[in-house]
Amino acid sequence: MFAIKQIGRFCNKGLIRNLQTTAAVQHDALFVHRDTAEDNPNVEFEFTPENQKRIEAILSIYPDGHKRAAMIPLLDLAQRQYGWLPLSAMHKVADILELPRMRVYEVATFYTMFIRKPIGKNHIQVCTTTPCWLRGSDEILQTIKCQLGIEVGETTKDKLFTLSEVECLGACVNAPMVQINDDYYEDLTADDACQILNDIKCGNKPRAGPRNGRYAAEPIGEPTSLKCEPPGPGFGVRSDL
Amino acid sequence: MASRAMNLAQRQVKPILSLDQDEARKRAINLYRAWNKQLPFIVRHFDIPKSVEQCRQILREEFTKHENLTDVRVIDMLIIKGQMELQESVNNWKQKGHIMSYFKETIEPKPKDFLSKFLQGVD
Amino acid sequence: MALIFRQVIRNLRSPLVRNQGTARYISTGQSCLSKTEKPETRPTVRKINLIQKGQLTEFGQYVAECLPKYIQKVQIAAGDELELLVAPDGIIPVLEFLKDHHNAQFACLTDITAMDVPSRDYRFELIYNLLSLRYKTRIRVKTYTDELTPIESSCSVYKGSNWYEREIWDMFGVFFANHPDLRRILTDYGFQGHPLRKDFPLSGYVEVRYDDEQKRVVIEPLELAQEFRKFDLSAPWEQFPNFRKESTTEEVKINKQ
Amino acid sequence: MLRITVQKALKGGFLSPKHVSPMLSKGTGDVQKKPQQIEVFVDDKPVMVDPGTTVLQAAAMVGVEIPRFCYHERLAVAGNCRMCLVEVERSPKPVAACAMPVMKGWRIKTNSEMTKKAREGVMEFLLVNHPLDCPICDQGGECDLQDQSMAFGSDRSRFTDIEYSGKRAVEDKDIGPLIKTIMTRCIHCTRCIRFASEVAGIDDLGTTGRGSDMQVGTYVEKFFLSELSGNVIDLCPVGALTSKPYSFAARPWEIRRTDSIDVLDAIGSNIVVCTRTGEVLRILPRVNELVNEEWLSDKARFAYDGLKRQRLITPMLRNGFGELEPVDWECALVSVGKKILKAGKNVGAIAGGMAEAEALVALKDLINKIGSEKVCTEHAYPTTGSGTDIRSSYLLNNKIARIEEADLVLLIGTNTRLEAPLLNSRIRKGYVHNETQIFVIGPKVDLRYDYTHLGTDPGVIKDIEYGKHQFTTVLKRAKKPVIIVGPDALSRPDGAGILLHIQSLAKIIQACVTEPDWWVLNILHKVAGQVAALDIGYTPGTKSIVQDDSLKVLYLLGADENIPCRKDLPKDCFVIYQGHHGDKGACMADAVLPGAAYTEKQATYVNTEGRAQQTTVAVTPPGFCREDWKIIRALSDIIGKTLPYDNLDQIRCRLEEIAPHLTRYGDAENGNFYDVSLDIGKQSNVEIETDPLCVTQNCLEDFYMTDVISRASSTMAKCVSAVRQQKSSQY
Repeated sequence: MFAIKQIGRFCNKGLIRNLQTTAAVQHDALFVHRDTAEDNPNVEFEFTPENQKRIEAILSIYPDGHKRAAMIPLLDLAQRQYGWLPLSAMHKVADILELPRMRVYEVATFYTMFIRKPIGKNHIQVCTTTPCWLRGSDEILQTIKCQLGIEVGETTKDKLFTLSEVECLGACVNAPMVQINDDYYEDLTADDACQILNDIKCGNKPRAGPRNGRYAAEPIGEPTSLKCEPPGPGFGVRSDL
Repeated sequence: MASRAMNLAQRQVKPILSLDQDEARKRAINLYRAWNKQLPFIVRHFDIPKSVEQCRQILREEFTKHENLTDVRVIDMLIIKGQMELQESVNNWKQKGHIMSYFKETIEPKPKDFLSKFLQGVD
Repeated sequence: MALIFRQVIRNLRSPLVRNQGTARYISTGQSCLSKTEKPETRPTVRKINLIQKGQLTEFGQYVAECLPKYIQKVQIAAGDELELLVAPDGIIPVLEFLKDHHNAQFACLTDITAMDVPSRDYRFELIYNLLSLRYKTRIRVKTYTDELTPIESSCSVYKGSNWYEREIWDMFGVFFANHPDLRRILTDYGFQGHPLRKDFPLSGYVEVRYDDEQKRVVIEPLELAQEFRKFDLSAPWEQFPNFRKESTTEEVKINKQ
Repeated sequence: MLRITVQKALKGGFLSPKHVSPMLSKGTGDVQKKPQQIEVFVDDKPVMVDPGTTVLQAAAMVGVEIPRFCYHERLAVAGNCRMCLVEVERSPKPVAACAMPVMKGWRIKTNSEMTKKAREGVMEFLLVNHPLDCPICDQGGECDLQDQSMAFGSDRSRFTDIEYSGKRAVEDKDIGPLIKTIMTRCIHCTRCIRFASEVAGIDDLGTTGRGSDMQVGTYVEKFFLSELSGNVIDLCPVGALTSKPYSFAARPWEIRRTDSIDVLDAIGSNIVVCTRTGEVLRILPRVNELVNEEWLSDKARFAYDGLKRQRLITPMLRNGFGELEPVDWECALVSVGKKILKAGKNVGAIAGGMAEAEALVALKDLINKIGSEKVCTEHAYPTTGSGTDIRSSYLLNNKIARIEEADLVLLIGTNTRLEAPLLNSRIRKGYVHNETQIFVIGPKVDLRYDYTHLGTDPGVIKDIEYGKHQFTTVLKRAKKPVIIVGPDALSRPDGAGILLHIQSLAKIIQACVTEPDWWVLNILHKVAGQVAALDIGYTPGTKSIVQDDSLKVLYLLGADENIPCRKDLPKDCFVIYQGHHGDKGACMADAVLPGAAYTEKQATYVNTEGRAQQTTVAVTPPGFCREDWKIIRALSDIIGKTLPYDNLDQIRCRLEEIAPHLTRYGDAENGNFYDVSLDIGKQSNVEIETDPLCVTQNCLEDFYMTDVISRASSTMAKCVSAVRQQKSSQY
């Protein structure tokens, strides 16, 4: 697959037919496991004592016989603990849930939010879907690229940032936006983006949310509708009923 | 003769050549005679390593193979084919191998008893 | 529909058609035409010439009326091909009629062939394909026989049938009475049997080889060195569901007086 | 898949299985009161079906085969290929026939415009990413995708994207020496995944990724190793999974198919031998619901290349230098005959595990005519007591197909997974769909399902019998219990004791069973010839041969496994080996008579449940090999004691004389006289020893090479090394 991808890259230059249509820029395009120094079954992975308590709590939510439903929470827990999701973490989850390992692989590869290769401390996901794009996500992306000196799908040398381009994150009303780890930064301008990155570099955690003074998704300025008290029952109903 | 056959068609089955057993018999004997007369020439022309006497025996075998036939039309059919063969022999259309195939010299008899069948590997 | 009808009328009016024998019966054939289904539009399906079909139907009826003794059945096969099914005794009169009648003029015998259906009483079906250059039409005449019933040779009508009949004699063993030169044509001298009969094995009975010891060709009973290839092409899914229906042959009604 | 694990896990939970049963798929549980049938119309043909029948099944009842890729009768419904879309009247969209249960009065249209268009659309989407490499694809000619695109696809392509981005490409996986993968051809029907998870019980296959990047595979680099793995080749509707040994060997229309029987284990799986120009190219399973359903074990499927290697193709005699020298048949038979005549009555014979009934009868008749009674099989079985006289004491009485109905299975001294993979798949089927509880006495082996281990000590059997073990009550409570006893438990020196105790235990349990025709006692054999040999009257075990000091001639009929070595035989004993492979037996023989292997003869075999079946001639025997009974018949001629049969019909008549069930092909003759055999057994006094029960085949690598054919097979050797390689792998 690596070879094919490389061929693909070569060919793009010479306008020769591309073999692989997979979006090569996605951070997890490879759906088979390859042993690497960072990711192989011998990598030690053990849940921390706090997390083990969390696991117990998670498992207790699900009735007997449906414990496998805890797979996604557990994988997420592993990913939060380790930063990304190594193979040995998947094995650990499989052992905890007493499932065949393949069933865990299936889930872990299906969801793009499970990241199966080493990643920077801060995962920047720039939304470039139409609403964000119309509101200038290209510029945001460009700014971040310049600021960090990386391309999409790459990680900075200090392992602080990983940049990826994603589809709609559901914050169109606050477009353009980026997601950094769990936080949404919305209503961005290029300057905002720079500022956020600098803050993070300095070790601060910038405030999440809209950057143009809005509280949430309300109209800029003042509300244009729903300004009065909500009417009670019977509103707008014929009086004779 | 054809017209006669046409007239008789309504009665029963359509005859090929002969109308009754006697006529068929006559035709068979005629054919036998014709072959018999031709045998010395066949031996000479085809240069086969057989005597006329041996040929005569084969000829007799070929005819007696069908001696039990009673259906006139079957006899007629065989006579037609016999005549055809005779014509092929007389005109030298046939080759030596065709004449020699009557003698079936190269055909080895199949083993009959179990042991020889087993040893030869035939079922 | 109306379009076809109009075309038929136009054809009728044109002087070219008016003189044609087979076309003469179209005027009464309109009823038959109007009953037929809508015209074929699919590109991969052969289009049936409805006009010609009508003409042939009419002609078939006409022949059947002329020779009621011999014609047993008239049918249209494959949409627009006329077939006359004839009693074995009537083959010569029918062929003579078709060749010499002014409205037929099937002067060209394109082929005679036979078909072996062992389950029938008369296992062989003889098929005469005729062509009328004058009227640009073809016709097929069929009759039947068995292994031992001679059939009258058509050499007296068509000179060209000589070799065709020899071939049928050789391949099927059908005897043609009054044939000028009935002998084998394809098989080897001394060959036994008739290879196109269904009961003749695909491999034959004998094999022929050159024998080095005897220095001649020898003929021996068959011992197959190579096995047959058996084709097993079954799939649970029907490949051609459009051909599920019965044959496309349709009978033409004959007015028997 | 999910459903199954759920119900399994629920077992110990607060819900009893009864509560769960409404959730389960239909094959489960007791037969409840039959609900009323409903009428539906398939292409305007009315048909009455049970509620819950799917549209596809209802259509099949009136003879309409709806096209499908993912649906398979023996696997869970996935419903992901969408090929089975059909129109249902007054439904706005076409429905997936494989997953949709019919409702009353539905009018299903399998040939309407909407259905045709739906099929064409699905076909088009499948072909967008399917490579058009049929000319180099091994599935070509027997490919569902080919057939269905021919029958239901569009006649022209709209695919013009080839210049722009091309088709999807997926890297191939290495999943072992048997299955070749070309994953680009995969259409994601997930049949292989479902098979692996449900039938084989190996959850190694799965789908990784999503959308157009989804692929079927193992994610990590791992072999798909199972004793049933070859079946995914048959299941794969396209050429994604093909047979590695058969790759690029032949096209399906070139090969000749011969229906036959597998003899590499005692199950007697029904097979089709595919041959071309006198060579076996592959072996496929044949559907027989009573025996192998449509599965086949890997050994039966892939060991055929052993039929070409290590063959004995000409008679041989040991010359003055101690070497085996090829001779012709006449010479071999005459010198063997001389030895036999000289030996007088001191002749013994050992029949191997793959000997067929015809040869067994001929050999026994010959040896008896000479005046000797020493005919035995190489695999031991208790003879004391009722032993082999009564059929019920050496048969799988309950029949293979009914094992899946059992609610409790007790395995004693057996590794069913390797000794009889298809029996094990039945037990697993019961385990998955029927809540079967499984208990094991014997070594702890991996059976691919959970079981309760009751220990390895054979004394446990006694404890259970006398009610001293708590398991007794569980066993007595079961509605349909079966006890399956393995061959290794009974071939022990104290096998008779074990058998006796199991018989009396079975009698106790049998008394609690109310189900008619349900037999608790079941014996499993591991070789195909054993049951027929016991039916014919052979003595199991070679003890009588080894103990005989006056033995002058020893006749080995394909016996290679447990034969006495040269040291144990008298010095001047002349050993004749008749068989098809040069193995242990041929090595020690003074005369070798080449016989035919199971693909080369028409022969009768009786499987472990007592079902007589016959192989047929697929290829002619190589070299000077002859059918086995004919060799013996010819030898009888040479020594002047001619056996009275010359052809197959006559020897089959003789078979019928001895045991009529031997020629009732396809039928399994029931065993009987259970109590009598127990009573006879009680007269003898053999006790159970305390050695732990063990089996010869413990792990998967022991499965592949167990007999002369599989030992000669290089494919099987590759499998063994693959298993070893897998063992050292981290995954």
